[in-house]
Amino acid sequence: MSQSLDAYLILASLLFAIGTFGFLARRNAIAMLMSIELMLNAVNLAIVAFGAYVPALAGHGALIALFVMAVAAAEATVGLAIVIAIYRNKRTPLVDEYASMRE
Amino acid sequence: MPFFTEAPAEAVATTGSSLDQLLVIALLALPLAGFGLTALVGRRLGARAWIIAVPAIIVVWLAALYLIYQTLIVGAFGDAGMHFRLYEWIPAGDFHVDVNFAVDALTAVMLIVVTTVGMLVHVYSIGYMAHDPGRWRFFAYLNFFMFSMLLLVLADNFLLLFVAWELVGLSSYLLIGFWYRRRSAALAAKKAFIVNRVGDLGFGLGIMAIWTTVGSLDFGEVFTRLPGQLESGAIQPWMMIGICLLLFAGAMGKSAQFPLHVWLPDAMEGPTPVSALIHAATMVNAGVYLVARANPLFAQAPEALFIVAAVGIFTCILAASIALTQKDIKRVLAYSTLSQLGYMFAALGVGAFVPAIFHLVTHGFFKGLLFLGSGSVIHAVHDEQDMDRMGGLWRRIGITHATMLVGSLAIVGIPPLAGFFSKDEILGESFKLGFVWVWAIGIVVALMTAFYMFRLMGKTFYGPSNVDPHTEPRIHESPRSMTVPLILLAVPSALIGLALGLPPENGTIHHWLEPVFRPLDEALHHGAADYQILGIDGFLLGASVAVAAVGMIVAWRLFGFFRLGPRPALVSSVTGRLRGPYVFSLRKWYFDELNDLLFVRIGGVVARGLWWFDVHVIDGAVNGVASLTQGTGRGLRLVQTGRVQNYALGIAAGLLVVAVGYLIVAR
Amino acid sequence: MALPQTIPLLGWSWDDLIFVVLAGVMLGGALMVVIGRNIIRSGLYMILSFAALAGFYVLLGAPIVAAAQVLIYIGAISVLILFAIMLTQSKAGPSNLVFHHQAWAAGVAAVGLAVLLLIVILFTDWPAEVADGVAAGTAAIARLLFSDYVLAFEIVSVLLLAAVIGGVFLAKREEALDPGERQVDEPTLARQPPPDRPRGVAASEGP
Amino acid sequence: MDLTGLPLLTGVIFTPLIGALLIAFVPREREALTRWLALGTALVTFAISLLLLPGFDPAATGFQYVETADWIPAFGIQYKLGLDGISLVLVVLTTTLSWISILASFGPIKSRLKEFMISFLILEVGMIGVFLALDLFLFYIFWEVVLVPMYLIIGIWGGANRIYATLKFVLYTLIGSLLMLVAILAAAFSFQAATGSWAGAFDFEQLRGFGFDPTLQFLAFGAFFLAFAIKVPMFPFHTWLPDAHVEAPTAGSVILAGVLLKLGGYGFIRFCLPLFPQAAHEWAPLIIVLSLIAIIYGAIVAMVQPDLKKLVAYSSVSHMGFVTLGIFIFQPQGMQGAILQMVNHGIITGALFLCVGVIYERTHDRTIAKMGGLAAPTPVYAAIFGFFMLASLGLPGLGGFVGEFLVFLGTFDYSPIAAAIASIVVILGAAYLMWMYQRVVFGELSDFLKGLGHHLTDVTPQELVTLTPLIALTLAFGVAPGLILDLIQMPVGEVLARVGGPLTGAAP
Repeated sequence: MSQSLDAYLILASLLFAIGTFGFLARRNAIAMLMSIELMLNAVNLAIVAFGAYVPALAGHGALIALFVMAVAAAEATVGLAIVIAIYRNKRTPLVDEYASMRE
Repeated sequence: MPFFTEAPAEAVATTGSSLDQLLVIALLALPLAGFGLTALVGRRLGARAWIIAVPAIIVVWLAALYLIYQTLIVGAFGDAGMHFRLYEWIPAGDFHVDVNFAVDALTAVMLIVVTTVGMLVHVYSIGYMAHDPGRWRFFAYLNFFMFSMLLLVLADNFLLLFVAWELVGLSSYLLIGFWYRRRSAALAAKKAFIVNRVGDLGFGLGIMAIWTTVGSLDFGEVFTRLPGQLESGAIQPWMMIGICLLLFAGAMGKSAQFPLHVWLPDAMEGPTPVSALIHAATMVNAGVYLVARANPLFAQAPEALFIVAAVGIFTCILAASIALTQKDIKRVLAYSTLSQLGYMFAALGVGAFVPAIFHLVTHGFFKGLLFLGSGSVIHAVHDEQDMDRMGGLWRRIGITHATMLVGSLAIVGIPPLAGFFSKDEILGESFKLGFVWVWAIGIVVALMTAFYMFRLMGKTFYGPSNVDPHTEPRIHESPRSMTVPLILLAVPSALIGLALGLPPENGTIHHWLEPVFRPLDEALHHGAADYQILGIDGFLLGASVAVAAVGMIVAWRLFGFFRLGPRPALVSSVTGRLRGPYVFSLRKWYFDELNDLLFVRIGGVVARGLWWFDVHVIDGAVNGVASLTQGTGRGLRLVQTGRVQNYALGIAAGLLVVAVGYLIVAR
Repeated sequence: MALPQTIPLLGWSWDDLIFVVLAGVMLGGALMVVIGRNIIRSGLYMILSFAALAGFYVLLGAPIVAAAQVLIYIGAISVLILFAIMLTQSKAGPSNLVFHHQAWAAGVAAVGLAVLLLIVILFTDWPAEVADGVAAGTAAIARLLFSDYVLAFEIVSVLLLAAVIGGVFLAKREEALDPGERQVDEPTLARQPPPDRPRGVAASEGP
Repeated sequence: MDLTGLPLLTGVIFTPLIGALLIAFVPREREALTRWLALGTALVTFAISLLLLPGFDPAATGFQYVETADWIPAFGIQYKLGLDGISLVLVVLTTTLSWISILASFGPIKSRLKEFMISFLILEVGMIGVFLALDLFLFYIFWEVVLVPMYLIIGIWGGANRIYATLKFVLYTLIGSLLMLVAILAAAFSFQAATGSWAGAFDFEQLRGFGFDPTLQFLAFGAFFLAFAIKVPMFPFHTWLPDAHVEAPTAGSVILAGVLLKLGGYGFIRFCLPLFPQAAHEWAPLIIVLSLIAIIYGAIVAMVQPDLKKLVAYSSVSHMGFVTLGIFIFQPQGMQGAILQMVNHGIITGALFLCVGVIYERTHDRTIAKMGGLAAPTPVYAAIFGFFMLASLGLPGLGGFVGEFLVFLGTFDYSPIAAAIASIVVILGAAYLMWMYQRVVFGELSDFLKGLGHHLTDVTPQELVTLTPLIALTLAFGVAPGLILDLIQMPVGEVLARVGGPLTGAAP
């Protein structure tokens, strides 16, 4: 079981689905960002799993995962900075209040 | 060698000598220059604002006298008169109109009246307007009027005539509205112009009809070709009648014939010299002039002439009946003018063109005299126009009284004064040409004329004084610049009938105008019957003098005459017994009320209704399309919540749909 | 003490046990992240979930990734998120409504997505299991990193730099705008109410 | 001096652009320099347009001063300019009114002067370009170039409700011009399909000889018609005009009434009729009826307008009805009258808007009811205003008369009844203009104006400089309309030859 690619992929897709739900359902911008992190991690898990089970990807999977982490770190930095900046203006972290783009 | 050698095509006429041409141009250029200069620098001239305008008109008068002498006495231009072209005005393909002028007998006769009365009115105005701060405007406008009026009689084609036609209307507008601060003056000016435009509309359409049928607007060509086309069957008789009636519509406007007569009484808001010059002696005659000028056309359309006669005689009695009861001295004279113009049109309508022009001339002098005299009266009693507040003035302002008495006797038709000859010719010809009904109404009007003129004289000059006690001591005769023109006008008013009208129906004026009206005489086939002083003509003459005398005597009895006192009690008992007709006449047959209802009220409702239509229906449709678009956009915008998560949900849903779809299809 | 080859009662290998425990911790933590009412706890559960994930990386023979997961995710990102949470929780507090009113739709979408992915995974023939030797060592990864992927590596470094600068810039407290600049006569806008200006000014005072 | 070698047309189009560029580099504070630079540019443009006159041969057929250069050769699109008498007259009108408008905005425009002058000069580029372009694509470009600066002029320097007015103006005009673009493309594709080559597919001189398919003609004419009818504006597409005029600054109104409306009339004569002669005949009865309605309707609605500018705007609807009427009776006098009417309407209505601007400068109000008695404190103004009022109501001897009369004459030739209906406006025009004049100028000084005290001054020398040339032109074209008629004789004949002569009379 622990030796099967399927198991890891199923795990990753469940994690991704949980992240998706969080992103779509949470009102708090930071919670949404956390959900995004979950989804990124799900992807990472899948990538590493592929790296471990597909001979041609040996080593490459791990490497790509590292890159994804770097990008995720950058994303988190900027995303959180934006959330804080908006929060200063709107006095709320709840995204439904951020609707000024509609006018 | 003349300057302008081009005469209009087909005019078998002389171009005149260069001196003649120069004088014709001077007739127009001098008043125009006078207008321009006075308008530009007049304000700095102060009390001497007349210094340019009046000499200019005196020179015009002298030049006109020379031209009249050349035309009528010497006969230098032959029967057809002199014609020359200044330049081509409108070159539009096969439509081209020149600025060209003509001087023939009819023009010369018109020049006599226009320049003489014009010159005297100018001189009179020096005194009359001496204390008005706007006198420079007044003299500028007067000069402009002279320019327009002279252009009107000198023009040698219909369109140029139309230009002058409108320009005299403009001068009239400017002069009626001279005291623009008075609302009534401004309204009267506007009314005059707009009512005139109603006539001009017909005139303009008539010109277009002439051009589309003849292809030219020059008098000479039109008058020779149009009757020819009628004969050859190229145009139908009804078209000829239509053209004549359209031209007559213009004449009705300018000469204030029913139903376009409403502007003339209101025009009395203008200064009195203006009333004398424009609204009695010259401009209002333009309609008569137009019909007379177009006599070759009217000769081919007897039905049109019948309508002219009917309108003329109706206006004649309508105006006379109103004049009987008016209280304002100038309004009485204004209605009297209408009535006399009605005579002229009746004469034209029955085919008596020469008597019509003859009456135009005599009327120009005596009505000009009467108006100037009334101005002198108004001046004397300090701008009072209500005859109920005059009376007993004959001792105080002797010259004015004497000259006005001459004028009144002239208009009433007492021999041997001017009006007798011309009016008698009109009535006599009507009867003899078979228009007995015209004659019958004309005789009644003659009676009314005698009555209202001596009612006016009585209320103004005789009986006890009703003048405001404050102004009573300050009544004074007018200055010399005003009385001299009065005297100078009284002379022709008295004598011009004798000079031009003897022997009756074959006088000098008949000889002068015979070439002009030859086409008419030929068409209507009435060779001059012998004048029978002991037969029918003697009877007609006696009848008109008798009714005039009756009218006068009744008026003397009621309103006084010299030392004969008025009988106010009798007057009020008569008006009391005839309450209905009296009020009907006093309110001018309710024409003003009718016009107000028809044009001001109903017109206003229509205009407002259309504006509402414009804003709410047409613009509403435009804005409706806009708001429909906007509404659709607003509806679609609901999808754009601005919330990231809605969009993300959309992405997820879309992804699912695509993937499921793919799976199904791939399966 | 040597452990038995398989776990008694269950018949699982130890690897399997670790896998199941880790999976439970990871998914449980993740679920708590998305449904937890308290945002700080959500952050802490996220750390737990990430830690479990690091275990998976070890299981998959990628210890370097596991190390990075601990360092970057738990050490950096999670801490950053916790700081952000603390910065943005005003006294007004998080509203009772944690979820959006579209949460039910989100649930449907998430379940649908999971089902879809599961179908795809289960109906695909994945390559067979491979030998242990395939799992790349750190040295091999490092070699790859500085040869084939050197360009990507540099780009990621630039990206990180940019993100750092951007983060600093965005999070920096905005200086009050020069009042003169706002007062420029703008006829086109003069008739419209200024958009949300009062709120904007108040917000710049910050918490 | 031989001017034939110089690209005068390009010069007259783009001189204002050079001026606009120069002004862009002038520092904002140097307002006087900006003003004089703009005026100088407009005067130079005016001078160049006058240079066209001596070399122009009124007796020659076809276009003169033609300049051609390839622009987008793949589709046969050219930079092709040329002019005939009609364009020449309208170009000179444009350059004249442009410098007058710029001078007239010296005082009233106080904010963003630089931008105003730049917009105005670019507007001039577009207007002149429209009159000179002989390539349909180029024509379309210039047509749209006109739109943008006017949008800004109304939208930035306009009155209280300017955004509404300017949006309405732009959207309305855009709808028409986009349809026109479609029609231009349709015509070009059809040409290409028939000849197998793109060469000349947008060239007016090529296209006008090309007999388009009747259905295409009908539809393309409709599209062109809509574009031009909105611009003219014809009833019932006129409602943008009162709004735009009321909100526009004085100079904007002058150019709008003086030149922009003429673009529509010019388009009809230059493009609609020669390109789609058959369709023109099919559409003509409808257009004639609409013109008659516009003439009467505009005058009646003008009668009850409470605002001076609105009144003049509705009078424009009425006057421009003559233009479309004169064009679509396909009759030489009518069309010459229509062109004459365009020029004179440009001058007279432009001047009327200047006059309204003079009052507005002093009172900041245009409500007729508040005015009254201006004749006493401002006699010169009253005289000038009266002069243009009379010119506008078609007093003979002044500019408006001859054009109107020629249109009447042509219409009478076509149908006396139509002429009779149209000529009712002679009365209505006198009524609404004189009523307005009476209320504004005659009577006692109104309380509102009394309240202004010494601010109520007579026309300033600068205002006099803007008005005097227009007085002179009005007089000149009234006394000697041959000045214009001689120039347009030949091109009108050419257009009518292509359309195929007068309509046969519909009714007696």
